[in-house]
Amino acid sequence: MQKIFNLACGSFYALGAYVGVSAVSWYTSAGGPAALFVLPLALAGLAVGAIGFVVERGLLRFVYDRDEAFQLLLTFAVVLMMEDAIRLTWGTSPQSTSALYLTYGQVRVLGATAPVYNLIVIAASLVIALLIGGLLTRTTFGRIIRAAADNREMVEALGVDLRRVYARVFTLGTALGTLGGALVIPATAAMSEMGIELIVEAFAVVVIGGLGSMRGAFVGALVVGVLRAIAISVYPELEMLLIYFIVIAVLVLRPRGLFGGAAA
Amino acid sequence: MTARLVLGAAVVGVALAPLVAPTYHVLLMLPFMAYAVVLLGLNLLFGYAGLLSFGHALFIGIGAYAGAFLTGPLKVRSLEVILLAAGGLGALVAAPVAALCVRYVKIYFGMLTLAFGMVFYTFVLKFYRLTGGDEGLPFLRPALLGWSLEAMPKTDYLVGPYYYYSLAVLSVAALCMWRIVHSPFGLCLKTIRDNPAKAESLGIDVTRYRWLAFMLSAVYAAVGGALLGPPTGNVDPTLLYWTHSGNIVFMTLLGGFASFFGPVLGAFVFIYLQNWVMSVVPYWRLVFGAILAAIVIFAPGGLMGLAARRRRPMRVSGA
Amino acid sequence: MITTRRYFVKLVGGAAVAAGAGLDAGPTRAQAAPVKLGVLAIRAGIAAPVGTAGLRGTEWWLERVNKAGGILGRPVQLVVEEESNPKDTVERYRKLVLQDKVEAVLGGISTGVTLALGPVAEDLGTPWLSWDGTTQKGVDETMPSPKWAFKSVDNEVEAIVAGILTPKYFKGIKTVAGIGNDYSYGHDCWESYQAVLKRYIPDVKFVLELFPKLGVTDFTAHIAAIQQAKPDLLMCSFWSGDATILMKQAAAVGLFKTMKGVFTTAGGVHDSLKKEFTPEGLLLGYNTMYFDDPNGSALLRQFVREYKAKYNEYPPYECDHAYFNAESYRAAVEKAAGGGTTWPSRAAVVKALEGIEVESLSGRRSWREDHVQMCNFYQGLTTHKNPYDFVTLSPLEVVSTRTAMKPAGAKLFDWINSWKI
Amino acid sequence: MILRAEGLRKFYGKFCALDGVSLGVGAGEFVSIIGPNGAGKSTLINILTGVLRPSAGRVSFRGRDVGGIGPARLARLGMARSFQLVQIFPELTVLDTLQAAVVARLGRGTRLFASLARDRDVHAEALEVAELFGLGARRGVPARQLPQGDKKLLDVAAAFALRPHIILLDEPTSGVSTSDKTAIMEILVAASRRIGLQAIIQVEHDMDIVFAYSDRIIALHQGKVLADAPPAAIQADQRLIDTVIGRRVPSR
Repeated sequence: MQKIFNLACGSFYALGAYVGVSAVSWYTSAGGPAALFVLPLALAGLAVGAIGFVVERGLLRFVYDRDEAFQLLLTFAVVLMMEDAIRLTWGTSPQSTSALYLTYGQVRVLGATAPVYNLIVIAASLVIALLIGGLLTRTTFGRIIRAAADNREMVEALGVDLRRVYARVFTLGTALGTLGGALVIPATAAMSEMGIELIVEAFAVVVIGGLGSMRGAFVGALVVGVLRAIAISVYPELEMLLIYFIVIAVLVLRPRGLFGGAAA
Repeated sequence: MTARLVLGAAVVGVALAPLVAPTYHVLLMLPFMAYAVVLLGLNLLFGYAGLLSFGHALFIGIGAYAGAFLTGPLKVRSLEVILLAAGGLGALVAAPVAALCVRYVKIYFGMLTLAFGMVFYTFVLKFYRLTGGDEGLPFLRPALLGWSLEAMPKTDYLVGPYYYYSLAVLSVAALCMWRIVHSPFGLCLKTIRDNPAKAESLGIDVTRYRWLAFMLSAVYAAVGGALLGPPTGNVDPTLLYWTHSGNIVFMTLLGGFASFFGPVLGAFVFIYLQNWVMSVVPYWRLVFGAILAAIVIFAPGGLMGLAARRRRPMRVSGA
Repeated sequence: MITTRRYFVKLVGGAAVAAGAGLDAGPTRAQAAPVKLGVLAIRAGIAAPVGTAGLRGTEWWLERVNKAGGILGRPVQLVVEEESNPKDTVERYRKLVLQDKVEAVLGGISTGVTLALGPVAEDLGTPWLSWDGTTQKGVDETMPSPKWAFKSVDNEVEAIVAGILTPKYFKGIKTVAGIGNDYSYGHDCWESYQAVLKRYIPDVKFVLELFPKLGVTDFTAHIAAIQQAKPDLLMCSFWSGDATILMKQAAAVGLFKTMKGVFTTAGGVHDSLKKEFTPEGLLLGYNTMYFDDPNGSALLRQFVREYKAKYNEYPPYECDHAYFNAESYRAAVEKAAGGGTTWPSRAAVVKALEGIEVESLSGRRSWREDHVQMCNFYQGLTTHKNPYDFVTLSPLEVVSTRTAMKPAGAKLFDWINSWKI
Repeated sequence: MILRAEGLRKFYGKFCALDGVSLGVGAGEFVSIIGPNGAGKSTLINILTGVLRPSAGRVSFRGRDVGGIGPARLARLGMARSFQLVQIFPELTVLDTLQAAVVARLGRGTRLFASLARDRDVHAEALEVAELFGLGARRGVPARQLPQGDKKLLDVAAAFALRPHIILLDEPTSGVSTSDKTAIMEILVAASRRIGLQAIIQVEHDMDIVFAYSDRIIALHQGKVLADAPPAAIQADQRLIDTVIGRRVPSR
């Protein structure tokens, strides 16, 4: 929307995960009931999204009137700094919550065992996707964002304070990233490089879905996820390459992605 | 004229360095010269054609692996052949990649080049029987101008013949690039950077010129990549990793992309700065990230821009 | 990581020159000048915990040695540099030797990096003792008989040990699936494990092999594929946080209720394998040091106690590699000095290192004549019967590299196939 | 006829911007296209210059079908254009801007290792155009530093430097003070004679300019050609003028 490609999205994701671990261990040691651990987890994930506001106000806003390449570079600087900042704060060992993952038990779905927590996360992401969709299409704020993506000057001429819009959009995006990082933590462990895999997959998702399209991103994520699962069970050697081949095929055949609206 | 004096003094200084400077610092000049070749190419694309590639490590990797394959399994030791093959292979890979990428501009171009870089990175890691996977491949000592120089201790070889060979390659590369940017082609690239729509209306085939600039920069990156191999003696997938692309963009910006020699200066400062900061601060990435952010925000013209002070007053206000 | 800085030696011109020139200036001055040892430690990325452990082991050794009066009366200083990618690390190595003028370099973990370091060490003529870098291929191809480089145990030893122990503890295994990281270590382990297991169970079938990229943090799709393949046993050579993650996600679907499990190297992250999600009865490898060894030496007990007090963690095996390297270097210098106080030449130190045996954290360890580390490997079945919140081993098996590592000059698979079983 | 368009239609989604426009421009003609905002003038220009592909209909230039072949190829075939919002190369000097056009015309853009500074033909030709447009004295000035009127002139001059057969001027005098408008038009006419231009098409709002210079006027309204006649005939038709212009527009 903002036409910022944020290389640091992976770093935010990792940050969310680390903060999630800390929040949950604090919560557990403070004696909070295990069944409610998602609440502090999600809250911590959302709260640390404030880093997005800091990055936007402290760095990105200086370069909006310059070539977009400079935004890319600034987010690269953030990647470098975050890696060491995480190391300074949490050390080098992977951080992990204990058994909270299985607090909600397991269910059998379509013949396979799945932890209830996974289903909660899936439901939560669906709700978030719907909320974002609603925000973009139903609210004034959303209309402004979409209009600004098309024509910045026009929106500014209408008297909208774009600086505030950008700060909010970027913070919102960051908060979603950190929340995502926090929510996966019970099922995994926080490692400083966990974001890097994510960046690469995020590319695939965005290119397949179409640059700048929310619906496309959602579909792209589904395509990538399903393809990976299929590749792993059918021909594991192909796993990541298959996704790249799809990306290239999409680029050749449908340069704007499956749902692309943003012009090249 | 002062510019020429400075350039002349720099060349003399670099030529004399092996005679006077400590061995270790002379050795650091080798990656500097290799990166300088890469950056001359990258800046044709960024500084002159206005396209910021975040995936040029791909071509560095191709050059380096080409050298490793030639010196190893194929038993070709001549560095002249290696450099030619590296450039050729770089062009071969770049042809389709560039054709797909130049259909996009700005941020999308950056993303796609990054994505392609990662595709090849994954490829190199995955096909480990061919590429050695994470272990990489040894880059055996190349022969220079037909001399095998195998009997020399490696360090003597590097700070002696190989040093001057690299310097010669860099000089030739710089001369060629100087001609390119001052040719009619260079002028057309600048029109495309400044205003693609207007350039198109003058009959300049924007896509084709961008493609050509991409090809040239890929050839330069591959040649530089091949030069990067022998001092390490090994090539590995991290050469293709996206953060490596980030580093070379960092160098370009540090020196200043608006000037011909800016990126070369950037490579020099980056390498010695990194050497120093890495030894002094364990958390050197934090320092480097902060430096990069400061340059982007406060000194978009890089060191050359600060030195010249004749560029437009920079704009630091918000949107 | 704070300790990194504490011991960090910032070289100021004069002092560096004095130390470097001390050798030529005569024995009396040389005794007073500190001896500098270079250390290469990974600080960032997936292997950072391993690098941190190695550095901590070296620092613990440093404190003891300096308290005891240093080496030949000279205090020891560490110059720590970062191990990162091969190109930068080769530059760091050259800096340590050419600029900081260290007597020897310790460290090196990643195979890709150490492959590049080997020839450089040979060229620069300074002893290099590698913590965990095997450099097998590079050394075999480019320098068959290294003079200055000392390498770690072979990559695949823990897989061979696990292959030997699998038929002993798990009867009736017919089908096996493997998962490892998609790089040389993962592939080497899986191939050697298969070769060994085939010797014990000739009709065993390998039904699935998965090689996710290093750094992947979601294995749900892999676990689903493993469930589908229905093997009797899963072999896994993960050694970092991914081992913990796999264990967690496997527990979530009850994977080890239907099959046995072998984790050749997960002992490296042993204290993250919490009881809640790590079942009993898995074969788990701790590599060369087991912090809870009931037969452990007083040195090990002291180390574990002090490590826990300082870092609030239980030490992993890399501490032992690092301690052994530093300690063997000290012993070799003293052996080469032959009871005198004159600092021996580097060539003499290297000669003395060959075949030397010293007490390390895991007991007596030695350098084989061809510059390969010798040690014991600790593996066993996981148990919950302990005072910790993570699993430990019982029963514990100790297998020496004398039986589980290919002898000098042997070809790996020829050697495995020549075993009499 | 040098340029001929037949039955052009252009849809944006369901909106029909052009609805069956046909026109022709012959040798020696100066044709103006007029019409209220939204009449389809920009769309028409963009189709004629190859930027947009028509939804239906065809454009032929010197007997060749050129529908949607792209502005670069069309420019090389001999059709140049200037832009309504001034388009320059901010960092390039006046001379370099014109040299770029000459290089493009001569097809020398892919000479990678030739020295531009030593290319006498290019230099001389660019200088000649600069003089023609009164920009000779400022040839070394970066375009971004030029006053607005000179930027406008440079934009047009670059198109002239292509020595096209025909040129399309998109509001050549917009954003320029009244006193300068006539000056610019005089330079244009003189320059077009000098380079042997065969025809000019312009889109213009300023009716004084339109009536003073045109041989023929094409009036567009709601995507259709309302009239195609000499200025005198248009001026005589008050109803037409009311529809197309809304009111008799004096000079702005």
